[in-house]
Amino acid sequence: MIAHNLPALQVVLPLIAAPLCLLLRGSNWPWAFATLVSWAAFAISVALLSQVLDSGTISYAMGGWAPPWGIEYRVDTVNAFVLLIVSAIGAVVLPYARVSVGHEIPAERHPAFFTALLLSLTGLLGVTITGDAFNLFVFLEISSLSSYVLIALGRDRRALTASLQYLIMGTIGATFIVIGIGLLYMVTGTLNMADLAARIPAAVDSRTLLAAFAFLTVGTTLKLALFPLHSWLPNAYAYAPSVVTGFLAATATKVSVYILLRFFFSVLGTEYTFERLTLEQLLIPLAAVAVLVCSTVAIYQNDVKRMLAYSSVAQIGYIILGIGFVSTTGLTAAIVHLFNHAVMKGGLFLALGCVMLRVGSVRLDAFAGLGRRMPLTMFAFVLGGLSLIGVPLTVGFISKWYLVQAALEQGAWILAIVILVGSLLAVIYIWRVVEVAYLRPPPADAAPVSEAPLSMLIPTWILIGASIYFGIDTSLTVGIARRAAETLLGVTP
Amino acid sequence: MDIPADIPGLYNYWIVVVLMMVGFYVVISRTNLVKKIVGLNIFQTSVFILYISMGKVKGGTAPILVDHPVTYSNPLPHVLILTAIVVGVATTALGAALIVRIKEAYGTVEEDEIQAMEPDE
Amino acid sequence: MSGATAIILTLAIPLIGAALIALCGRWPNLREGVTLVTAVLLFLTVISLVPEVAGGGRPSAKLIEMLPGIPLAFEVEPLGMLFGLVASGLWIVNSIYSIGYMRGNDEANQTRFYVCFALALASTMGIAFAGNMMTLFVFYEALTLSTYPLVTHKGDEAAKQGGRTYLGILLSTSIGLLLLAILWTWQVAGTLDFRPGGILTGKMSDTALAILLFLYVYGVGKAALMPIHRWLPAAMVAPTPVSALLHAVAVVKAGVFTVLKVVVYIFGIDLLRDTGQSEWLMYVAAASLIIASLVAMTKDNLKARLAYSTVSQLGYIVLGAALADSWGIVGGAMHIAMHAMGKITLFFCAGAIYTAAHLTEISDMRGLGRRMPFTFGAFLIGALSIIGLPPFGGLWSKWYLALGALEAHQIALVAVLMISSLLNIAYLLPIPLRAFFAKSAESVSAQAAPQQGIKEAPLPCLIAIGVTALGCLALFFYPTPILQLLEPLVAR
Amino acid sequence: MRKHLVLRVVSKLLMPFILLFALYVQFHGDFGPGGGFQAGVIFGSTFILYALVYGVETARRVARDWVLRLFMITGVLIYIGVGYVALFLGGPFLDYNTLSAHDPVHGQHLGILLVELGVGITVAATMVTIFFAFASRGRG
Repeated sequence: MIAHNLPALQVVLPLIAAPLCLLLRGSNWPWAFATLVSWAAFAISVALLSQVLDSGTISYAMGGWAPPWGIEYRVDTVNAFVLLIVSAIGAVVLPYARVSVGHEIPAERHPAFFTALLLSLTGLLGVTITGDAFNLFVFLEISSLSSYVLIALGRDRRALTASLQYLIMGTIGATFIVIGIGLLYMVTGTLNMADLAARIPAAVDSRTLLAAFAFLTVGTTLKLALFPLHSWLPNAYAYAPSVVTGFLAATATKVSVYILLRFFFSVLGTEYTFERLTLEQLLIPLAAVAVLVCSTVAIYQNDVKRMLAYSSVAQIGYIILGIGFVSTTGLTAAIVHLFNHAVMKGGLFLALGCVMLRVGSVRLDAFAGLGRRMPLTMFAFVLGGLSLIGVPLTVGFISKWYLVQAALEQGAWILAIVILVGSLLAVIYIWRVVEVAYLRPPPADAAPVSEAPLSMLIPTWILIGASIYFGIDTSLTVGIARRAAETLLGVTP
Repeated sequence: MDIPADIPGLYNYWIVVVLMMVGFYVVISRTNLVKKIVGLNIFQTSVFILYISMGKVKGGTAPILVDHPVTYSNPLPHVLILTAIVVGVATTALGAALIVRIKEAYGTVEEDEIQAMEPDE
Repeated sequence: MSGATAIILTLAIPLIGAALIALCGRWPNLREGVTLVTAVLLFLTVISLVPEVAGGGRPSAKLIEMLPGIPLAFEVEPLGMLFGLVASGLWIVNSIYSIGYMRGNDEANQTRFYVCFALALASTMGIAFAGNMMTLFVFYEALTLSTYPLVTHKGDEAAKQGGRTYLGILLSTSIGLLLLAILWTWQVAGTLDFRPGGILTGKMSDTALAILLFLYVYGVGKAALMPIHRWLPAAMVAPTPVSALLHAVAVVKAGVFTVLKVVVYIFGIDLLRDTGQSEWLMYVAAASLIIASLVAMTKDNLKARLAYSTVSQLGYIVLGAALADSWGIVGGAMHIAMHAMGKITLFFCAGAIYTAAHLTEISDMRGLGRRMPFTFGAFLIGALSIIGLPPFGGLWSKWYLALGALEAHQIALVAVLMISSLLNIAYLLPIPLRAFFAKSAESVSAQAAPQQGIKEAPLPCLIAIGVTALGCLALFFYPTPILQLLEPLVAR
Repeated sequence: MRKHLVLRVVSKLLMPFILLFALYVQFHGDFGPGGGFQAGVIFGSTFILYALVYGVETARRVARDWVLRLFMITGVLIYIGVGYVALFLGGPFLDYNTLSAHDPVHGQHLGILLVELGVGITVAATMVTIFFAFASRGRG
């Protein structure tokens, strides 16, 4: 019974856990419960992925209503992989949350915090798993609303304005998406994605479809913070509680990228999106500018969290660049970078959370002398940073390898150079932190600082360790990413 | 397509577009956060109308189960938009709650004044 | 011990050594004992590979398939064997020297120093025995990163600045150019394995070959070809054993080794010679060699002068590679060993002078030879070897390089080699000569007045200096093993 | 508020009818226009009216925070719980047909009724909570 209902359980397990979490009292129970649920969700996603890899796409009819009338949950290689990323990050971040959240958020808000975190997880998983366009919007809003709440719980009062800014931008983005979905419905009379994909080729000349395409493009790129529409992201990540930054940075934009992949490759189809409308001519320049400009901006930040947030925008540029190549290699690079970036950026933000816990600030000056005082945390940061730079034997290198290869395949030398220049800019901003941490002595009046507790170090190191391990043994990640890319492009492997 | 005939014939879409642009303009141009949220609401409302008017079938009645077959309007967009309205309410409530707390933290709901209070970045 | 095990051991021994050193941080004697034992074990393991390689065998090992078709794999061939021998052998000497130097100067963070040193050696072994370009690249970057803490060892503003230049140039060239070159190669050839005769024959146009060669040569920032040599003088802020590591044992040698490896096994000598696309590199190398010598003459800081001398000497090796004929390659490869031996002697002496007399400027060293006769005697030997005078090893490599130039009908380059040797004389020989024969400068007498007479550096330093100086001499009399080792490279 | 006698009396009179109407909308939703959302909002509006006329503090004594919270959670749990029951009865999630052993149509009715009830309870509690949250701000 359970094996059969896994797609539903993936979403409804955290969904039912969220209100239950509100009922729990005490300082640790909500956390313990949420952690257990996140682990269960992770186990489910692993099972789903292995099912998909073994036996192909799974289709699950909600409430027994057969698609295309009812809501269908549809799991193929692409979203099984994204599900794995999201739930894995959730499962790693939650154990970390106990100490960090206990430190950063007042105790009476803990049940609400974990409820919101579980809802956010539910929303992200739901967006990924659903095969129904409107359902996607609903889950998108569930995850967005809960993440606005999570961000607003940050200690700094700027968290409030950042959250409101995100709320406004996010709502506009989601509304654009829902308009796009509505227009698609108008053209085809269906909301089921597979059904949409089957009916769209008959309507390619319709102006309504063109409008739907435009709204979807703007909506998704806003949600995933592509270059000119990224202004909400740095503040939101910089002022959110550490756990939230780690979780959202690793998952939220990834899921938005998934929406883009799903709509443009599966639903609208590559032929319409790229051959007829040449979306790549829009995506590639924007992505290239994102890589260069945002990496440069990151260099000038004095708040390390904000610096990494800008770096995230640049990394999203890489992903979009990979998508823009519209080739198996390019898509493989993009999908594998979804995973790789989630792992390394998650690890980096968690390391920052450790610094926040012990030092109370993540401004650059606060890092002075930390290399000696918090050796494990800072070493994790260095390794994560190296991965961001793309040093071999880290996941960052694997992503760059495939990206540059995809660029060279198309003879796009300029883009290959852009990608590498982006790495060099990463060297600069990462090394600013490293120099301060290792070569600047701590200020004389600094309070003594000890290493972060194990409950935070272990999750940090799990992510950092993964970013090394999957940089050496890539058969799993690249293998799945390649299959996913082939699925999206409709190439039968 | 004959453009002049479109204007009255597709008047619902014109309303949608006008509402949308009004809402969007308010979000962009106002510095008062409350007005921004109101603008956002108008913006979302335009989408509700888009969906609802889309489901209308000429001469159709309300989609309620009756014994004899009649033409009825497409119920699906209504159901969908019910969800969207709930989402809109939640967004507005959350936005308003945030503004209340911003007011408590900064003593103002004017965006430019808030920005002036935060020195750098 | 089979070849594969030995290869894995050459990586594992320094890594395990590094871990042990870190654990023994509290007991300096034990820590340094571990360093020495590790170094000796490593050297013995490397030696155990020699018979098989000399007999024409190519021991290989494969760790893991990193990317489809690109495993982390190792294969020992003559060039790598030579480089591995030089690096692991000199590590022993360098460790002995380090003990004296670091204790003599009371340096801080000694544990980190020894750990990073061992890590750097592990990376070097990886470079030496890499079986494909990707593996080489991986360890190349590992070497850059593991030496960064060594370069910035002092932790002050100058060290930070030096470290920034060091890392900045090495990482940006390797990521910006070398990685691009590797990807291009992969794109064109579909493999990155090192194969005799190269993997690019018939796959690229001539112009593309020249561009690819440019990417490789300038991507390998460690080869310090002008104008990307800036990091080498900048890294002079490091303690002397580190300078020795950079200049003689590992880093720059890894650079020129990579260039040689690329020329021989990626491009293939025949391809480059037939297409003539490496000709530009000869002139660039020649220019680099002369200009660096001229700059060296203007430097008064001893280590800076030696640094520019290294830049110039690296030009020889790149020139050898660019000649793309058998003698050129042999000369270049030999020069790796010869220059390593000579330059490490010079650096050890510079460090000894700093430890014993705290002097860094050449003009202050007048008359110092009478107080440190042993050190300056060794310096003279090292200098003569670098210059290429008998009876020291440096003669042979220059000899073969000149032969190579002749074989390539590049009379101008022969002239360049000769001029450069003269310049070497001009900037190296005056140092020991003035130290022995000139009158002491005021500054020296002021500092050294209380205790005239002989005052040498600590004993471990002297032992190390003696060993390397003798090594220069030995290499003159016994170059045959090296030649025999390198023969298969050019026999085809 | 002491002065507005008419307002107080009229609203007091109206309240039971509003509640009743809410229940009608709730349970007649299967056959006519209506359903949980609408019913919940109407139900909640009674409390809001009460608070407007008699003051938020008085209203909060009627609908305590913990009660509201409990109802919010219960409603959601009823909704999701129905889905889980279907799951345990061997069907897919939210498959109402499984809820009745002999007649799938009965199952459908039961399922819709329960789900709408859950929705109604949650919406009512949430509306009141939101109103209280804003209205009592800055006063207490």
